[in-house]
Amino acid sequence: MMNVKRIVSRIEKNYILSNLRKEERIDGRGLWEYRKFSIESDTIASAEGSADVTLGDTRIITGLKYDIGTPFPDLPNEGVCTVMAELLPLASPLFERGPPDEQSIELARVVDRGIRHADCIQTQKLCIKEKEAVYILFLDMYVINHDGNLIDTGGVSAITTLLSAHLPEGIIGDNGLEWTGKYLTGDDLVNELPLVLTYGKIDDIIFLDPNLPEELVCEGKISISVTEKKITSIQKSGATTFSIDDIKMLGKKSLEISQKLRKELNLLQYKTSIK
Amino acid sequence: MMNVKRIVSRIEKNYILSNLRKEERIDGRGLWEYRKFSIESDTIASAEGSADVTLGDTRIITGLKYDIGTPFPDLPNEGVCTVMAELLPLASPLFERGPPDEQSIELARVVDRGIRHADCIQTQKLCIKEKEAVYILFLDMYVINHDGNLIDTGGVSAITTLLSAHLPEGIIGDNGLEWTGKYLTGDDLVNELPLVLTYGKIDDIIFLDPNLPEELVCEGKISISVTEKKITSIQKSGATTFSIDDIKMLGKKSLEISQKLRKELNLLQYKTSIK
Amino acid sequence: MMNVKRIVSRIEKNYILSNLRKEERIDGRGLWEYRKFSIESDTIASAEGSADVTLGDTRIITGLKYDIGTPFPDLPNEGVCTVMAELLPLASPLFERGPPDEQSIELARVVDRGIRHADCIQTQKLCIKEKEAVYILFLDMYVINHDGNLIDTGGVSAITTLLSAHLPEGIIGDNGLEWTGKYLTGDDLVNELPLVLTYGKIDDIIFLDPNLPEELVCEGKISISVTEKKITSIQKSGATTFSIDDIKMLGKKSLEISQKLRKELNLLQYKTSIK
Amino acid sequence: MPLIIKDEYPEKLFREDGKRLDGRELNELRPIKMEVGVIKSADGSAYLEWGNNKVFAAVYGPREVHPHHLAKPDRGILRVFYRMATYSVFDRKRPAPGRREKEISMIVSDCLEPILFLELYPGTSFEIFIEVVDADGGTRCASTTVAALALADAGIPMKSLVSAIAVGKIDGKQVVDLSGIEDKAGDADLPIAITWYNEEISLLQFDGEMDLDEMTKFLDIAKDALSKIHQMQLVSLKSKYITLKEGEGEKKR
Amino acid sequence: MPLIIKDEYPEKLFREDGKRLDGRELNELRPIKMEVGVIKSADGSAYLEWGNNKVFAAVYGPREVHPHHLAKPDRGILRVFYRMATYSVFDRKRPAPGRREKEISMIVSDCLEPILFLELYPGTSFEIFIEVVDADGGTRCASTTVAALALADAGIPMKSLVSAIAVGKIDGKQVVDLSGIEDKAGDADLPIAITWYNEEISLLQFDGEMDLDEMTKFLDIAKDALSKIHQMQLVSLKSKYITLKEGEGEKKR
Amino acid sequence: MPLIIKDEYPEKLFREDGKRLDGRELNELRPIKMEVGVIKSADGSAYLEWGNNKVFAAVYGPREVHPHHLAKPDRGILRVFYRMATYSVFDRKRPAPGRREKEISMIVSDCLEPILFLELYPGTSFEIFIEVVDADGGTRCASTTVAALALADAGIPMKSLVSAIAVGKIDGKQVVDLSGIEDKAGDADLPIAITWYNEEISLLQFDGEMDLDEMTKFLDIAKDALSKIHQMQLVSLKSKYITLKEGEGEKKR
Repeated sequence: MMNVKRIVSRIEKNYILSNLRKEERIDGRGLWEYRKFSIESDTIASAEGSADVTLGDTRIITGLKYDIGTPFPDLPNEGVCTVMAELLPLASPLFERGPPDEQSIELARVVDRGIRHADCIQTQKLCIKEKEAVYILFLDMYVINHDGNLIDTGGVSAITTLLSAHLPEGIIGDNGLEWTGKYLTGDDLVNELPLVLTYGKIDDIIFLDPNLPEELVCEGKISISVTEKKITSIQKSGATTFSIDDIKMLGKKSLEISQKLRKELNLLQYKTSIK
Repeated sequence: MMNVKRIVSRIEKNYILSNLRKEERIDGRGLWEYRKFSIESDTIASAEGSADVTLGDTRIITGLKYDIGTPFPDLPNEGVCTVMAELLPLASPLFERGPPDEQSIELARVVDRGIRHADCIQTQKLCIKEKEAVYILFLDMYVINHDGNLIDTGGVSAITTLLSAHLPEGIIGDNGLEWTGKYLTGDDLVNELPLVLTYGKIDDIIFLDPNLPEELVCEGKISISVTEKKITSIQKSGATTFSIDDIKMLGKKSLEISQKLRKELNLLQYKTSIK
Repeated sequence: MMNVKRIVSRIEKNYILSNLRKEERIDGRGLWEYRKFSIESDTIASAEGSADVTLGDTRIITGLKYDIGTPFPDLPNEGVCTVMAELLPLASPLFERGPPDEQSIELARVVDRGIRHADCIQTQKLCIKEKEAVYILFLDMYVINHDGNLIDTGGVSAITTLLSAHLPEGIIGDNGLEWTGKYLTGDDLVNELPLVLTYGKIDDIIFLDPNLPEELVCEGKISISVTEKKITSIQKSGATTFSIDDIKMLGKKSLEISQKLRKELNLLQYKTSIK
Repeated sequence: MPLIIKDEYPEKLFREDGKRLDGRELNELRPIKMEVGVIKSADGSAYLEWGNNKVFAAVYGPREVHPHHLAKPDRGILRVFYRMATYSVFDRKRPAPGRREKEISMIVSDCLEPILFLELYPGTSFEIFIEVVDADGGTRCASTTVAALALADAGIPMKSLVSAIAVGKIDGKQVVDLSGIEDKAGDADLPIAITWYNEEISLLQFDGEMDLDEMTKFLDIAKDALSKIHQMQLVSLKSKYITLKEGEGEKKR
Repeated sequence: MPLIIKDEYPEKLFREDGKRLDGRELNELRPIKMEVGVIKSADGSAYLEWGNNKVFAAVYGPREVHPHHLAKPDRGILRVFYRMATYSVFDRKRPAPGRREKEISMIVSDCLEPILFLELYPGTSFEIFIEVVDADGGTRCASTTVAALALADAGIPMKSLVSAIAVGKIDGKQVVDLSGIEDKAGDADLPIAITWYNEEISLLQFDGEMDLDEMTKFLDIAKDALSKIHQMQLVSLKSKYITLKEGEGEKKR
Repeated sequence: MPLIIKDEYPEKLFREDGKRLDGRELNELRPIKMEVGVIKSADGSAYLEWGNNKVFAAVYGPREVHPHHLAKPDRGILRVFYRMATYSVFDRKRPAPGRREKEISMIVSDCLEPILFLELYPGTSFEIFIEVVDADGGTRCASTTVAALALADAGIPMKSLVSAIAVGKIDGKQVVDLSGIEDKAGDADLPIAITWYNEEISLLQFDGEMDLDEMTKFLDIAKDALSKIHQMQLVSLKSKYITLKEGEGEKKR
């Protein structure tokens, strides 16, 4: 078993880097190639939607829960969706117990922004009664196995969970909230299918979907969320810099790669449509 | 003064154990004998019920407070009672400052379950108005001196506190909650008088009511709550095992010993009956 | 730059002390002399009142925020004002990150009591509707630079902030809370202008307004809040004692010195009177 | 709020045909699936589905103790961290670990420690992380059972496995393997674990009401069920090794 | 919620006969009971009933400092932890220590430190735990008084005892030893402590309104009352030793 | 509650005369004021007013790392603590640091680290404390800009300064330096920072919607604006030294 907590040696970094210079990865991939995604949806009986997604050996199980609350005054007919992530110490010796650290905050935030700014959720469908009652969704991601690139795994996991949603439909009747017996589903809620693509940078080499050994020697990363035709969110992280030309190139790459990935994953197959 | 934080030596363990093998205790008791209980009730003026209970040198002061809240939807006409325990660092160098540790959670939980599953409190008497207002009771135990067997001391302390209860009686009138000037008392509230009996185990020897030196060398404990004729709760703790025959024997012992103890303590004398 | 975290040497203490014995201070002041106050008010656009106050090099920026809440049952027509203080690690290597420590609690408490017991705020003006809605004020002090005597700086900062207040005026109409478009201001709210005076003690020498080097060698301090003619609050701190005659003398001094300071500061100039 | 729609307990916990609501006989277990080696970075790991319960366990150790002052000079320590995912229960659980999770962690730890030889590992710790991602009654028993598998997968010397199950009373009848609804609406609940090296009880709790005869019967039916669980544990450990032999280094998921 | 029934303060704090609501004269103390050695495992301990206040204090030390970085190379440190039981006040207090408890801990610590010879104990700590199980006004003074007894019971060298009391103003009159109701409904409150070795003030707080003449009178009546408290402390320490002589090793409760 | 009166966003973010609501042109910056050396006890400090933003930054270091285990044997570490005063925003912020503050701390840290020579300071730390006392959009950019000044004021060797700004899209038009209202009611927001030693991007975030052409234009207008900010930073550092030359040792406020 790999001891991921070791200090990554300069030799190892050089090994990874010299491969990258030849446009080769330590796991045999090309620079712009994803590891294999595999997806199962609606696996958690207690959740109102869920997904079990692996990318290579990275695995995230996400579940959807809800509460009913009053809407924000400035958005009186829109529900709310919050995203949380936990990097379980079960998953990796790199993760520690305790309150959410910077890495889990980043995972939750980047996935959240990828969803939010792509108009992924039709938040008006989450309104039960204007000014009075809306759904508050909780999209909670748990990292079960960590082999690098949590963000892209989390992004697919979040979208799949939303597609698999089945929320009991409520109305405000004379005696307050009543349940109709029907369901609000992914079919009703999901508008757009944003994907988030994360690139690592070592020295001056940039590449897609860093695995864990690569991540441990990366100087920086950049995550770009895209819909079919637009960039909707960017997050640069790590103590490195990117040239302006790099950024332009990555914007272009992201739109190209995501179009291919979108077809392969065919996420709409995970839509729940029970009513 | 005994430094309880010392590492208990093997010699000392052997001394306690060799005595136990002869069915003798270091304080002269037999295997199935309790230390002396002494009880004072309603000692805390600020509380709506209280008890100051010692078992040997172990001393717990428990107080009852209340709030008014809305009942749980599935139990619309029942009040609620929560139990908390604090192992004060005042009481022993073994207790540390900070949030409740495992030992205090265990004390609260075992005492709580002893009460809850014996139908000790008539929770329907704690209803002020169905679906709207019920009493929420807080039964808070503070350990003032620690000489072993907090659980049995806490159990007697909790029951005595409930018996000594005097809650202002509320009704829901036209202007909301009003106080009648009368009181709900232990007389109204208490149904059953469960007792909890705790046994220690060292090697293959089992004995009642471990004192602190015994507890420090114990490999495990088991607490059994009983009403007059039934077992209502069991909690095994510590990294040891009990044979199935041991368990059967302890069930029988607990019913026998508790019947005797119940007579001796005569807890009903602490019932408050002011109205 | 002075490394304030050094252990203050006996030599330095003796130097400060021998000066004090000659009624001289290391910064040239007399025993009963304040450093220079400078005050700016209403500097924070996001706050409903603010002050930026320096005393020597000690600087505190205070802001006022509000919320609307229900009043306490026993004071159905009075609003509430809470005071908080943060000793920012930005300001001094002596301040550490984390939850409020004893020193920040003390700063907040002494300033709060100075205001509260002098009837500084007309809390009945903070009532929107009896029993239903009152203003809850938050007066939050941030220490930006620390050169000793936070309390007196905080006291002037708190009063100035209250004088500069401009709270949107609310009324309870048929549809709940409505805003009139007018403002409640310092003109309406502030009744009295209490000042708090802090004295240090080294050996048997007592002196006003300790600066940081003096504070670091002080054995104790005493803070006295006064209105024009009365003492309204006292707080002794530190592991030292004061003679009864000292206390009487300091009471007298405080009334004298504060009268002079009150004229010099002319705090009423900071009153906001927009309506 | 969700309470409103779901927490209506059925009046009866048996169907007209005498079977339990999920179609089981009195002494019938829910479907169980066990798998070892599911978490790549752990020293040992296992996954368990038990009815609707879904539980992961990972073992790390022997390793350095953090914080250091918890280390014991004469033996290793065992630390169990039982956690539930927020979405594993009907009403979303708050993310921070609660009292209940701390309590169950302690219970599971007490129950696993007797099977280990901690005296062989002075100054170190074994840490077992348990994550319940879906809960439906009996999670402490499922957790104990899957944690024992993870320990075995880690190759840590053990006296034996330990197996756990909850028996209980519903509508007055004694049954094995309480489901979530049976646990909540039933009359009594008795989780129990057996360490097989001495066939003694290492976890025992009870809440409800029983006389001595009932207790005896509970212990009897529990022991039968626990034997079945034990067999499944042994098979799952074996079949993993078989798998490993067929395709060295491959791991199933 | 409980507020509704109890917190109606009386309009007057004096009865028609000129006495205070509890029947006391202006300068009369509430009933006081002191006992030392009540907590077996502590290095020193004491219990105080003062009106309806009931307060325990226990001293541990000199002992190792936790956490270590708080230790001082040239002297011992004193740490006071004042806590109130949840049920000690009218509205149940939240279990976690609040700001008020931290503040009073600091005040009591500042007030006790002058009587100790901390320079004799470099690198160590004395810890005083104070638990108020019933509160009725003046708990910081009661805590100071009982903590001094606990220190003496521990046999720790002290320059003298320290005694504390709250004087105040109710309905315009100056009185000693404010009760809870007098504290809340009164006009002014002045807790004060005297260290007897130098007869100086080691605790002083004031909230209310007073001119210089009133201050002088407050200090005078406080000093008289404090002398009485001091006598009681001395007697309680003596009578414990006497008890110990009569039945060596026995401890009363 | 305050939400009710203020959070009504305007329907349009441009005035009839084509200017922005605060009278600015598309590519016009808000008024900016920079000052260095404002916090006496810090190793370096700076203050920045940028529109209604008011931000202090202080640098401490190189100094010992607390807690020790964070220290790295082969290099220094940089720790940034970005905080907002409770009163700096419309709805009072809770006093404890929130997730957003931790997130921005990390972003600012990532953005400053490339300009430092941390490998020269093994085992030590640099700590940058940033306090936003008034906020009006773009605080992460303002914080980055002022923190760079504070580092320079501390005399710490740097490869270059770093400058930051937010560009964005409002009512469909690309503009520089979003104000608070433009940030909230606008369509897109792109905070960006440039390290001048290599003219590369060290902070980049985006939220909104853009195609590739729009991205190119955003990067262009940002670079122009960043050059202006950089000039101001250089002047403010110089003018401080000038001031220091005129009156050695004096510090302005």
